[in-house]
Amino acid sequence: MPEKIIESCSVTRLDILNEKGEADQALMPSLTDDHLRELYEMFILARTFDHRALNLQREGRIGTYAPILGQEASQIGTAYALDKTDWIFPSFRENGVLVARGYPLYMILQYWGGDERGIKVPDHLNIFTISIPVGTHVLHAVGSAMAAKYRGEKTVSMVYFGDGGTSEGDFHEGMNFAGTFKLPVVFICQNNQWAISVPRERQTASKTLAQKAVAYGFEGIQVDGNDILAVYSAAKAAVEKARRGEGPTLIECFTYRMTDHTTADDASRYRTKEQVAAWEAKDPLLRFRLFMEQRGLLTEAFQKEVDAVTKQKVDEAEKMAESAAHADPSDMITYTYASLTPRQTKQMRDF
Amino acid sequence: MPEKIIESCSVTRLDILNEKGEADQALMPSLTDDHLRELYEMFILARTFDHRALNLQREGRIGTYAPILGQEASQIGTAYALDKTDWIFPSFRENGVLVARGYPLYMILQYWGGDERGIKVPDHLNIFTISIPVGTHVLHAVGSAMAAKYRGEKTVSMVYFGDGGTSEGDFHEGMNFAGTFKLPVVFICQNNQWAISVPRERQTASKTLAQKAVAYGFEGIQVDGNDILAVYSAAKAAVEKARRGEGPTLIECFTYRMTDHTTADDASRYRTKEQVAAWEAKDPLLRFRLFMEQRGLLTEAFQKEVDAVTKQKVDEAEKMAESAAHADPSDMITYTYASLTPRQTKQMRDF
Amino acid sequence: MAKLNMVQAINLALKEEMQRDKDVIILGEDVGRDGGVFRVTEGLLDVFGAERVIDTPLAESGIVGVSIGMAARGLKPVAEIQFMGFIYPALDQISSHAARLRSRSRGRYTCPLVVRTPYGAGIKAPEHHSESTEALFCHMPGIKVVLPSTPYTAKGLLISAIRDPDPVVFLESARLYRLIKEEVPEGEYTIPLGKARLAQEGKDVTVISWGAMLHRCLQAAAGFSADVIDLMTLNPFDEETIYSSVKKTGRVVIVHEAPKTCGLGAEISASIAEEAMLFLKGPITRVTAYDAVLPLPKLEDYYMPTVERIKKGIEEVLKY
Amino acid sequence: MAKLNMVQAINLALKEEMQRDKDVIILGEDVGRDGGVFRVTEGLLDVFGAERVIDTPLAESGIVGVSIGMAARGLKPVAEIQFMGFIYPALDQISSHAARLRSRSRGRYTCPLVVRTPYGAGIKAPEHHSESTEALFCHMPGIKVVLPSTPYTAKGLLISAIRDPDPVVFLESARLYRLIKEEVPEGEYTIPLGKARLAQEGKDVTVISWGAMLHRCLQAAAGFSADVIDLMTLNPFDEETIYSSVKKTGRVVIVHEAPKTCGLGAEISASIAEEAMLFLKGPITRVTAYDAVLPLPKLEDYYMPTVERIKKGIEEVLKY
Ligand SMILES: Cc1ncc(C[n+]2csc(CCOP(=O)(O)OP(=O)(O)O)c2C)c(N)n1
Ligand SMILES: Cc1ncc(C[n+]2csc(CCOP(=O)(O)OP(=O)(O)O)c2C)c(N)n1
Ligand SMILES: [Mg+2]
Ligand SMILES: [Mg+2]
Repeated sequence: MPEKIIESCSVTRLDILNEKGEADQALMPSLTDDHLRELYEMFILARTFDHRALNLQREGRIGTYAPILGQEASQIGTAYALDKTDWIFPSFRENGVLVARGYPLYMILQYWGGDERGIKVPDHLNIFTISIPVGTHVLHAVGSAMAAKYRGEKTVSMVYFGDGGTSEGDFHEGMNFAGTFKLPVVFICQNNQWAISVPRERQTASKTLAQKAVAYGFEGIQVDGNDILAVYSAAKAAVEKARRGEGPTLIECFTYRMTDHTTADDASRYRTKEQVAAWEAKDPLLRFRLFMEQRGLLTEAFQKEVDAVTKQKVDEAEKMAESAAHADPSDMITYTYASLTPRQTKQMRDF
Repeated sequence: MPEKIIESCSVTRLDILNEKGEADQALMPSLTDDHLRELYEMFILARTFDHRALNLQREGRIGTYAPILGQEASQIGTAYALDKTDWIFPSFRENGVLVARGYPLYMILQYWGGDERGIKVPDHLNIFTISIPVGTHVLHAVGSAMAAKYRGEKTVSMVYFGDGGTSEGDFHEGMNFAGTFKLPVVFICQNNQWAISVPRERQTASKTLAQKAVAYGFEGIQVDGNDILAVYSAAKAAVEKARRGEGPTLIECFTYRMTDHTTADDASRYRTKEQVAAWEAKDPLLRFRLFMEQRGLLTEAFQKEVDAVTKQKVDEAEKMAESAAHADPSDMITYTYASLTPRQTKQMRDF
Repeated sequence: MAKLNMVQAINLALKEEMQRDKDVIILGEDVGRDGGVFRVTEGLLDVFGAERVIDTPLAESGIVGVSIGMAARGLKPVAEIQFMGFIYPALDQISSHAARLRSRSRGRYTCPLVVRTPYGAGIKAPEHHSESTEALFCHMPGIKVVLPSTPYTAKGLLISAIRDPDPVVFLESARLYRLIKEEVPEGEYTIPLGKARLAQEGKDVTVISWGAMLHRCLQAAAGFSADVIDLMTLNPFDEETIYSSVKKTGRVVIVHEAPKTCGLGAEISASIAEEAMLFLKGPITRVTAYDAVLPLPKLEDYYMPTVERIKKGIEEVLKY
Repeated sequence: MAKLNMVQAINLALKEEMQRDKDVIILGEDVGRDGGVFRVTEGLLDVFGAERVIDTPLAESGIVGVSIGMAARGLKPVAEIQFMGFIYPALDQISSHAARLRSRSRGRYTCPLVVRTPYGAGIKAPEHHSESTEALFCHMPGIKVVLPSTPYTAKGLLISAIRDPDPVVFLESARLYRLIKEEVPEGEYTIPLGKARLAQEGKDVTVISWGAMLHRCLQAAAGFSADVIDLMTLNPFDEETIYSSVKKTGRVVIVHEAPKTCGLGAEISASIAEEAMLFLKGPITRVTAYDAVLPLPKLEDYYMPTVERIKKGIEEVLKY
């Protein structure tokens, strides 16, 4: 009866595209040229929209905004692995995901402009409301997966959170429910190395975030989050596994928040220019662009077309958001319950 | 850049004493005969006291009670590894720990009899109040370790919880703080296979509970919780490691709750006689007794003496608990704050 | 018609609703094989299977959080929190999400969720097993709070709560669970949320209470000509019934077992002062627990309002 | 003497207390290098080091839970919760442990802890960044609740809170953080907990408020002869000051930015009705937010009491 090893586990890391845009052919996911072009379009749209939103915030035309610069590959690559019938549970920094799923852009601006109508998710989109309290929505995704399993639906729930989010109790409880009930849910942790000013190493002592899945008896994997092919590939495998009824997966997208936490933040207070510069060299767009060029997909005509379509979409979104009629003040009471309480009815007289 | 392994981990299990009472000499902890006799006395006292408390509950002389039958080795073995200056954070099922630390027995009865004075922990004991909400006190132990570290004290904090407790968010947050700040804390998970009616396999999908430490970047180990030598040995190593400033350890004591969850429970509703019988054969006392006999320590005279002293202690505890004057009703208001609020002062007039 | 206690009445409501609607799902700690620590869900696992009566890991935020996810996807989860003292880890999910989902999404997502939990003192239980913090949930717009005081109303209210399109915190008096039996019909009947019940009619004083305390109020009011109002729904509460009684009696005693300060009694008193002050003959009186932490069993009888204290409260307002 | 805004005044209080007492420790999300998202702890890391100004993992229950452990061991932690909307995961630790440690242990263990958090609307922030749920904490015996409305009082109250032997929830109006400057002396001064302040004196009406709303009350009351009471400590609140003002004026308006139902205004109103009803000339009026979920910025100005609404409230009670 000596000391003996009763369980071993390991964490894998997936890289496909290097910084020169060269893909490891053995690991290449099955994506057609059309798919790749579509991914590229989404990428450009996400980045352009993000840039515009930042500008609108600076001009005081929307409120506090959480940019996604640098995380587009993690967001688009994962979202692209889903079917339309699958469910997405975003946090506050998922505009790339929303863009990839065709969320009306003007509504995103409306939301960040402080208008709930922007997050009245259109009926045809299986996207949950944006969750601001970190970690909490992990449980909603898990509950959604429980509902899917109960109904015998083959839909998968995908939930997005950050490195900081893994510290919250709700992350833990959600992961544990998912493992225990072997649920069709995919956990996407965008490890962008920072939770506002707290660096990844001070958030937790585990070497990777992927290994947190060990605690719940299912697989965790790390991918280069700036490599859209690796991200897509890992997500696709996890989604298919979930759909086959083989349970959850945690995917750690190893990436970087290239700019401030939000427009209310000043990242230069707590991190070095050198770190930012090092990660700028790993910009997921640079790499994807090189790959597309090498593959002969990024013709000048295509780029022009993409730029034009993107600009039009973003311009239109801005216009629509700004021309929306002001919300009715009574709306803030109307939607509390299915119908007004007597007290609310009285209070409504103020409007 | 292929798929590569970036982290591996393993979980060890420690056994020293087999069911025949034979110890693996290579792993034998350094305990003198006097130590072993002391451990044996504690064991008998803990079991006898537990039995008495159950009887008192059945007679309606104390309230709901949570028995420890079967878990004595896990409790005494761990507590015995601590210095008097170390800190203990018990849950509701730690009477073995309290007994081992010399907590006045009559006060334990007083507490379970529904009187707060029983948990006014004597000043010389570094034992925190009993925590009923599962998992919550994990954080208090971690905070205590933060205080110790800040003050440069060499004290260790040890916290006790069950298999069910590992599902709570507070367990997660506490483990994560402990790892992140590399704190002198030892986490004792008594995996007694049941959280009321929920079996260990439905609590979490991880193969062991020990491996949950992987999520936090520190060591987790499983020990045979019915083997007092293995338990002591693992705890001692963890305590020394913590004292050296090398951070926390999670110890999973693999044991069994041999009787009902509490006196309000009926375990026959949800588990089989066969399972209980199989574990009865692994009773930690049987094994320890065989070991003591084989070592020539369990003479008839010694056993008699232990029995007599134990009976006297438990009788006395019962007598003292029952003869205590009724608490002053106003006590329930007095201790809310350091001093009464004006409103409380008025309310005190009722007494 | 069978005479049932509250445990049986609630069990019956759950069973009938689950039979009627396969979207109704139960989840919580020990609700399955064990039938719940108070046996409220006893037998349901055998009838409906482990897919509809789900023993969860030990995690309250988890239980409510996944229930919200299920509810948003159209199921009607009935989550059990083992004791009200353990609901607080789930408070963030209740107030930040369950309460707000409809409003946040302007109606796209809703949360038809019931969170059941036993509340209240008087059962000689360990610490945290006797909480009565209903007022916290009444301060959460988007949440309804229901608290029955009899087996019959418990069944009808629970059915309404399950069918309600919004989240309901449903509080069950552990003390009453097996204390009273009354005739409870099988089959569907509902009691509307938001309506109070006149448990006794009179003309000199209005006594307002709910749950376990309602019965003490009835005992205390026995010798008086009193309206005794069983509030039943605590949020939104039935202002109309209260004001019309107060306008008749001019005197009010409000009774609850939660501490006085910021208890629901405060809101009721303040509302009366706003809407019916000119009808009042004297001060509104609250008979409540003390502003102190609920004590362990040895002292709990001193903590809660007694029949004596309630009687004294009634006598005092009758002086005016 | 320097004119400081509230951020600076609170920063100064923290700094001075940390200098005076090495048991005072700060912990929270982003309180260190970043100096807090509102910069309240700016510079403290440099002065006191990372052992006393601790950036924690992102876990609110964790922050408060470990603070309780530290406090029980004799430290005086000042925990920051980044916004009041994120305090709910810590509510279990606050109510089940911080509030009860002294009582549970009959005085062996205590919890000299301060939990600071910015509260309140009017800063055009995303969802959950504008909460005002002070009433929840006022219903927890064992917890004190403090809420300053000016830089000067903020400093003195925070020092008192840190020195208080019991747990204090210290709420700071995000809206006021940089809005007002006033003279704030360096060096030690304290403002006792449990005492209110007459921010304006008058004779016809008593206006009671706290925090950001206090300033709107002052604006609204400008044309009237009104006592304007700045409550400062919300639990236990200063009944004496309130009753003696009410006995003088006979008219009361209570103003808060939390929803009406079960807000602290209810408790104050009910207490007045109990203790001073016979002095009242007319109904007590509450001017509050609506019973609805706090809206996103576009509508938040409609949600909170405006100067206009407060004025109307005053005019109404003056009719009696
Ligand atoms: C429960 C909770 N606590 C605090 C905050 C304030 N806050 C917003 S984002 C953030 C950091 C999040 O870090 P991470 O999870 O890594 O996500 P990222 O912002 O990097 O995308 C914090 C502390 C919050 N939104 N929710
Ligand atoms: C937060 C919380 N939820 C629920 C309970 C009710 N309860 C008491 S003990 C228990 C099971 C605990 O199981 P485990 O952690 O394995 O400890 P054990 O009882 O086996 O020692 C439950 C659900 C509680 N005390 N605290
Ligand atoms: Mg991050
Ligand atoms: Mg257990």
